[in-house]
Amino acid sequence: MILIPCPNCGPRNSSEFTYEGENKERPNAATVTKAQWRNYLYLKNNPLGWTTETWYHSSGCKKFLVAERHTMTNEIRSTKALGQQGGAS
Amino acid sequence: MSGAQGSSRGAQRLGEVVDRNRTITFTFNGKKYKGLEGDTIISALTANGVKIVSRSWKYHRRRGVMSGNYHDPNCHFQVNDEPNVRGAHRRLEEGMVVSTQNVSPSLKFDIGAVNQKLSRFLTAGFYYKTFIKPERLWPTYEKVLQRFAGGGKVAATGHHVPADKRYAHPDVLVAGGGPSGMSAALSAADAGSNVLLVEEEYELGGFLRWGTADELAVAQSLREKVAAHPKITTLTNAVVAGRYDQNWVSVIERGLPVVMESLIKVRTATLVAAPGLIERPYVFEGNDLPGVMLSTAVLRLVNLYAVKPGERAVVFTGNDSGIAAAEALRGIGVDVVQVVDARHGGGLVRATSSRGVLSGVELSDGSKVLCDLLVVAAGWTAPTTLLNLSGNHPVFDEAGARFVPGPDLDDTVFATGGLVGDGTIDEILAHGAAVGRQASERATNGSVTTVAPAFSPDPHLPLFFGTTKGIVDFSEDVSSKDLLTAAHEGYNSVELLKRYTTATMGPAQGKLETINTVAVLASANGESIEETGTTVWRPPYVPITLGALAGRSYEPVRYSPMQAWHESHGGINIVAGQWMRPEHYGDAAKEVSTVRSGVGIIDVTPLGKFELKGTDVTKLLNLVYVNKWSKLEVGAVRYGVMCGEDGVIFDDGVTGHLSEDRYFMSTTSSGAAGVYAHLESWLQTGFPEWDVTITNVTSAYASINIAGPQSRELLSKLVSDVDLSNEAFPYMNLRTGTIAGVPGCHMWRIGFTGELSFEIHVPAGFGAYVWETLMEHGADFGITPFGLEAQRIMRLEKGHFIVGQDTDGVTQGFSAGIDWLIKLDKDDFIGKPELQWQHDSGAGFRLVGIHPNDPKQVPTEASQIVIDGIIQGRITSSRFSPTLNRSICLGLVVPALAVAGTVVPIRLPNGTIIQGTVMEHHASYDHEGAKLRG
Amino acid sequence: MANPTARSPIGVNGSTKQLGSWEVSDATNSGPVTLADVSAATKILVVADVDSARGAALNCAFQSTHRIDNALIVGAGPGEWLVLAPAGQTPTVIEALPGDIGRGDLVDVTHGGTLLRLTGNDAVAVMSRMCAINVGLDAFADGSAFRSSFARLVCDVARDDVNGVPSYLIHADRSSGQYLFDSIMAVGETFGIRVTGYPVAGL
Amino acid sequence: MSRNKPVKYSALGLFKRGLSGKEWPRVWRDVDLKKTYDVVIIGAGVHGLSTAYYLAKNHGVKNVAVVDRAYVGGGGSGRNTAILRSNYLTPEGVRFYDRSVDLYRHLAADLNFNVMFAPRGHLTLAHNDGALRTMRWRAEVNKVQGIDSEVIGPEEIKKLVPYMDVSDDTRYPILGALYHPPGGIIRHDAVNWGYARAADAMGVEIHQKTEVLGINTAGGKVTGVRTNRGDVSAPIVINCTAGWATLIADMAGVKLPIITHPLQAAVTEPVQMFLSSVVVSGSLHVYVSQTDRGELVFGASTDPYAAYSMRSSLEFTEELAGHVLELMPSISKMRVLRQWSGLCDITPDFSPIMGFTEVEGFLVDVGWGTYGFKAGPASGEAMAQLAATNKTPEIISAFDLARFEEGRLASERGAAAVGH
Ligand SMILES: Cc1cc2nc3c(=O)[nH]c(=O)nc-3n(C[C@H](O)[C@H](O)[C@H](O)COP(=O)(O)OP(=O)(O)OC[C@H]3O[C@@H](n4cnc5c(N)ncnc54)[C@H](O)[C@@H]3O)c2cc1C
Ligand SMILES: NC(=O)c1ccc[n+]([C@@H]2O[C@H](COP(=O)([O-])OP(=O)(O)OC[C@H]3O[C@@H](n4cnc5c(N)ncnc54)[C@H](O)[C@@H]3O)[C@@H](O)[C@H]2O)c1
Ligand SMILES: Cc1cc2nc3c(=O)[nH]c(=O)nc-3n(C[C@H](O)[C@H](O)[C@H](O)COP(=O)(O)O)c2cc1C
Ligand SMILES: [Zn+2]
Repeated sequence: MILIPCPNCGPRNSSEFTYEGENKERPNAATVTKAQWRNYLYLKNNPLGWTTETWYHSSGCKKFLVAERHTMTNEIRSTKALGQQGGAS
Repeated sequence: MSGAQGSSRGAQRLGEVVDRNRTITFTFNGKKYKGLEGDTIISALTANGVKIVSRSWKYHRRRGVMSGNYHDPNCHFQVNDEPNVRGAHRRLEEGMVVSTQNVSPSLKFDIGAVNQKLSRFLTAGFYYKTFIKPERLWPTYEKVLQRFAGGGKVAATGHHVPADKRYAHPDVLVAGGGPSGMSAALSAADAGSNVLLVEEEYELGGFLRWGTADELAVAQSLREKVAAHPKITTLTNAVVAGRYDQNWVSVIERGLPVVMESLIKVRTATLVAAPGLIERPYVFEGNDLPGVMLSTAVLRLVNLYAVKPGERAVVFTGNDSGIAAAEALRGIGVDVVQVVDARHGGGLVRATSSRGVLSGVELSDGSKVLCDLLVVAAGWTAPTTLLNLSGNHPVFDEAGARFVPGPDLDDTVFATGGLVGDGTIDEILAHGAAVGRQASERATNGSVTTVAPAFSPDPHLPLFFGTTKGIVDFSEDVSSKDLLTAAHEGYNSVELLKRYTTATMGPAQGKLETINTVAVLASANGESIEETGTTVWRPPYVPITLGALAGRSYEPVRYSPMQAWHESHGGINIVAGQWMRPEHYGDAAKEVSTVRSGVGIIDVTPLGKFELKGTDVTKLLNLVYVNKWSKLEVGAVRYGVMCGEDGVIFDDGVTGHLSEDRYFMSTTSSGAAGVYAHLESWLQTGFPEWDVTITNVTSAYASINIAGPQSRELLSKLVSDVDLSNEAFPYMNLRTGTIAGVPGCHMWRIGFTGELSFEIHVPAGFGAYVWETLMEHGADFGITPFGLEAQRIMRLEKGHFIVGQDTDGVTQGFSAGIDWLIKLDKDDFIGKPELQWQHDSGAGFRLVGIHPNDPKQVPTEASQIVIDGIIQGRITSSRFSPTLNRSICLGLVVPALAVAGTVVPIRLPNGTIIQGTVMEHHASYDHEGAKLRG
Repeated sequence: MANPTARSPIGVNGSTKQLGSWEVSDATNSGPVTLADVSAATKILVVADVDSARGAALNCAFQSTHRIDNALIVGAGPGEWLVLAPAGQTPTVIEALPGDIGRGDLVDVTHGGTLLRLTGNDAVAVMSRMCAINVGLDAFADGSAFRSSFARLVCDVARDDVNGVPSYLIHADRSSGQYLFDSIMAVGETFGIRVTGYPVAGL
Repeated sequence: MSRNKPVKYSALGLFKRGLSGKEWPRVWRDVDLKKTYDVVIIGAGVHGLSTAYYLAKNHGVKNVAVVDRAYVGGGGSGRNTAILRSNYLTPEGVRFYDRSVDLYRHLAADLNFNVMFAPRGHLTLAHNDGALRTMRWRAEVNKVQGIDSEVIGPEEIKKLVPYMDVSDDTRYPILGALYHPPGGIIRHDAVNWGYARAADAMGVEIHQKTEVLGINTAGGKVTGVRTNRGDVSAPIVINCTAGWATLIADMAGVKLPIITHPLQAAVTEPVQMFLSSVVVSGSLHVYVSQTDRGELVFGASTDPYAAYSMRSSLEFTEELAGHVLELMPSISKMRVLRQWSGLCDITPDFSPIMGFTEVEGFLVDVGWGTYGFKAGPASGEAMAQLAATNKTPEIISAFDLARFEEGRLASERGAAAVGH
């Protein structure tokens, strides 16, 4: 059970969170092409290494947060609340 | 022989753990035996002179005690209804019924033993090379192979007694209660840490327990200090079974009163591995004969249970443990005829047998010695599992002939004792104490300053296999010959070798056999052990029962406030996600006709309900729904559909405008949690500047739909502060008022049934009261409660679709017949681009009403519409309508068929084709909505 | 029309008494651990920016509790407070809440939740079987709170000792009240748990 | 080029060698890596190996190297729960998987290697009426295509699985099941080894411990691969690396709509046979079968977050045990022996991606998620044809990469909660 340091609640078991994956910028719906939109829908980075992703603390503070996690070791080197600069490590 | 008589219990031993005053009676293979309290199954059997305790898996060879500890592959028994019980660990209990597994008809005459004769043909992987043709015979061969399956039996009648799992949060967890573990625990606790000390055996002490008087004294003194320390919690007969990410550690407690085992989930700041060493077997011909035992097995049997494992012993040793075993044997009166010390050039060629048990040995000097006990002390294996599971890569220490922790140890994981090195008791204790302090430092302030004394293995002879071939993996019956053959065939990496021969795949999971497996492979490849490497260690360290892992089941169940009423009035439950709700009260068709002609009430509490407040609520509604919300007046409600960014419908519901900046949203029951997260996601990640606060009030209100032509009359008996007339309170409006004396109730003029209806949301505590009051006052109208099934029939008559039933994971907005609702002229909303493109292309199925041409035929839901062998659609909902007295359906069809009047062939599950006609509207009942608006 | 009666989601075994409009158990049992259904308690949810007037006036940090008169304020989330008070006090509590509502909300969730009080020296042992949070007496001191998964429900838990005896208030969605109650009773069995009635003190 | 001399496996051969003590020849050769091949296949899992086998067998393309950073079957193909079935939800899926099961049926004879195909029957349980409706849907789509698949009730389930608790007072009562008699299990390692041996016998080279570090391209065309053992040139490179697929595709500059999620599995200690069918419960996220050795093999749904970590988790076994005991409470005293993990390449529509990419000669056979072992033979056959003819075979045309951009998703989503 990996431990996610929630910037609000402190370290919590990952089972309290919902994984949202990489947060992608939503294209402008008025001008978007099919290729751009489907890229937004379906193409996400899938790196082996550090990744920046969104988690939702659904069984805790109910806030979304951004974490930097290593996809090989599951180490989390930082988390921050949305719109927050620094954050817990 | 398994039936041998006579007791071989010797005189009192210093470290004895049996109680000579308390006899326990048990049976083994149907025969009665006596043992002492404190005995394990195996010590009691040995005390009774039983030498052959099991048969091996594949060749059904006779087997006796080998390692004498939990991991002994020869000592698995069926005990009562429990399979695979570790007989060298499990203590006797009065009346225990112990039997040998996987023999037929008996341990003595086991037919499977014929495989021994065939063993030259049954080499590893033989089945891959045979039974290939003719194909039709393989199933029969398979049945024969399945008879090889090892292990005990489980009965179909057993049940799961839930054990509570618990959580623990020590600063330091110490795995292993030998001298090093106790020392580490004491110093960590002295340094201020809360310590959890876990020992697999029944008492602390480790190898000291079968040691000399001095060693026993050290053990006793350490035990007393541990027991007296307020910061140490000790668990015995418990095992650290796994280490997972970030020191999430599983501990299994065994031998509990009611349940067999229970699981403790430990999040520890630091972990100290102090599991000691495991003695490894030696590979030579006859090494699995009953009578061939490891030195630690002998030490345990003699010094803990005062049992004589034989009469005439030969000891083959490469270390002091063999010498200690010889000493112990002499002490209990066993004739030790020869000690063959490999350190002085002694060698063992093979063990020989007579009538299936050990009868003598042949030594490298050519001599042959008769004996009934061969003690083997070839060396040690470090049980590095917990370190491997922590990401460490142990390295092979050539001189010490065993693996030791690698340099890449996680900084929250520590190792001490035999796992790390050898030394005097004082050195072990000093190392343990230093490591305990380090673990405490790391746990409390993060940085480690204590330096541990140097500690490494003493030189040991690399005794892995001798000059003859023998068994390497005792539980899988894999010999060194099998390994060499497989390596020669090309299965020449550890991983392929393992999978091809199954070596290390049995219950001991390599703890006894990995090193020898690797050593044999290395010799075949002409490589070193380090180069060859080991297979991957995986959890658990020892097998864990499903019962302990499952524990008590926490599966939340949700009830509406009216559940008790439903149950006492014949409501038949249906499981709807977490909710339990009445499907019907006996006769759904009758419920339908009562609603259509009079009035009925249904409990719709599970509907998702949210209060939305703030100045930007309309912005949110416009974003998440496909339709428009800016002009919804206070007091009005509107239907909306939500799609994902892929344009696929994911929820629908009604939202009402309560006051200036306050809205009340309802969602489907199953969609509630998802919609809440969806809204929060957009608010928090997309538009944090918007002023919207969402409160989930799903359970705060009991929701009741009062439906039927007489619903207004009924409700008006209970409401005085709201004008319920059609003029004052028209369709698609909401009011807030007092119902049956309960203030703060929301009333909505909407309904899923197609009748005049009021959906009321009552503060939940009063739900049952209001429901009962409605039933009471409705008696004059012949009111009926109705369940989910009646509602489904009525909604189908009315042509309302259900998200997830009439739509699926790819149904985009324009497929559901809600073209009128989707406002592509809105600037933007979730899923708009995809819906725009669907609109332009006209792609995707279309939801239509379908009437079977034969009104009596109700095509099963999921019946396919097939034309020229190609699937062109399917029935998504179907019922017999009591109102129309005919069958009615909704279905998804290709656009070409979605034209009113088209006749489509519907293939029933039994293959019959019936015809159905595509209708003008989804609704078969009151398409204009006159009833609703009445 | 008779006076409406409000009921807790948890069925009462035994005699009841009326507390305002609520029907509650009047049992008075004691034991090493007791469980009381206090679902009738007033529960107000306040959402406000932490640094807004109201947020500051509540004077209660996230994951802690604070008493104002007979109300217990629980810092349930960042910018989210659960105000608990004796049954039937909704208007008074709302009236007494300091600070203006700005952005945010104030919702009476009395009917939306179930509230249980688990008390006794063995209560912590029961707790440690039901949630992964460290509820050790030192780690989770009197006056602390958390929201986490408890018996697999999302619960707000506050430590609110009674006369020096460890006591926990556990708040969950009303619809799962019976489930939560049954789960705690099952776990408490080995500790000799007893059901007691609605406390005289009112919460 | 040295040819491996295939020696036929048979009971007689086993007998003769048992008597003479003569060793068997190697299953496949250890040879030096050449500088050039006609086709380089990355990944020695079932997909890579079967593609190589059918290239050689059906198309005479034998100058083929299959390279793998680890060992044969070291990826998903060596760690999957080996469940075979063809009762998918979409017509394209059903047709494709049916072809695969058909090839599996005769694979032992084809490869002269007993792969222990065991069509023991496959049950997908439904615990609520939504699930039951999906089972019916699958059954009906299947029947239209001639697949043996039917919804059965609790009594029939009890007959097939006497240990199942089919009473209706459980938390998750069993309302019915989709029963698929031809579904079953197979000895997965044997499939991998059998394909490798048979391909090798025709001249294909299997290179273990050979890691691809880069893909060479020129002018929009693939020219070869860079490996830890040197560069190799080839006009056709096929990516069969499942969980690692995006890493390889990234090397060629091709973006794939794939996320890698670990999928875990576990086995118990063996007990005497008591479970012949394969049992799957989507709502309870668990599936179980008993091998010929007597162990129960369990699987569940993928880990909830993307990762390349193949470590195991405790919660996986906890959930699994809890759920399997809901179904079969009587096996509470069986013990979990080992748990492990593999990587799955999950696509948005739970369907694979087979075919061309924008880089000429760089082909993909990926996106196999949690269900790709059963697809091995059919996809190998189709990919071999595609590589040899440069044309997409009809049977895989619905599974092209372009479908995502073009909005033609092949949705197995509805039935894919636990899709084995
Ligand atoms: C626990 C589990 C259970 C499953 N159960 C089932 C089931 O019951 N039924 C079913 O049909 N499917 C199942 N699957 C899915 C199935 O295992 C896979 O879809 C399938 O094995 C994929 O085969 P493959 O040949 O494409 O890839 P793999 O077998 O994964 O092979 C990929 C290979 O690529 C190699 N590789 C990666 N990177 C490189 C590189 N840079 N250079 C060289 N080589 C590289 C890897 O070493 C690996 O050997 C399961 C999967 C898992 C993990
Ligand atoms: N003379 C002998 O018979 C002998 C035998 C073994 C070791 N030694 C010496 O003693 C030293 C070992 O002392 P030590 O304290 O390290 O080991 P130890 O063998 O005395 O104690 C280790 C204890 O850890 C327990 N254990 C192992 N794995 C466990 C797990 N996963 N969970 C819970 N408990 C577990 C074992 O049951 C054992 O009691 C070594 O230096 C070695 O040279 C001597
Ligand atoms: C169908 C199947 C059955 C297995 N049976 C066993 C078994 O009986 N004993 C065992 O130790 N491992 C068994 N394994 C697991 C393997 O030992 C190994 O864990 C798995 O192939 C993953 O490899 P890894 O652990 O080396 O990463 C089995 C694996 C599969 C796929
Ligand atoms: Zn949080």
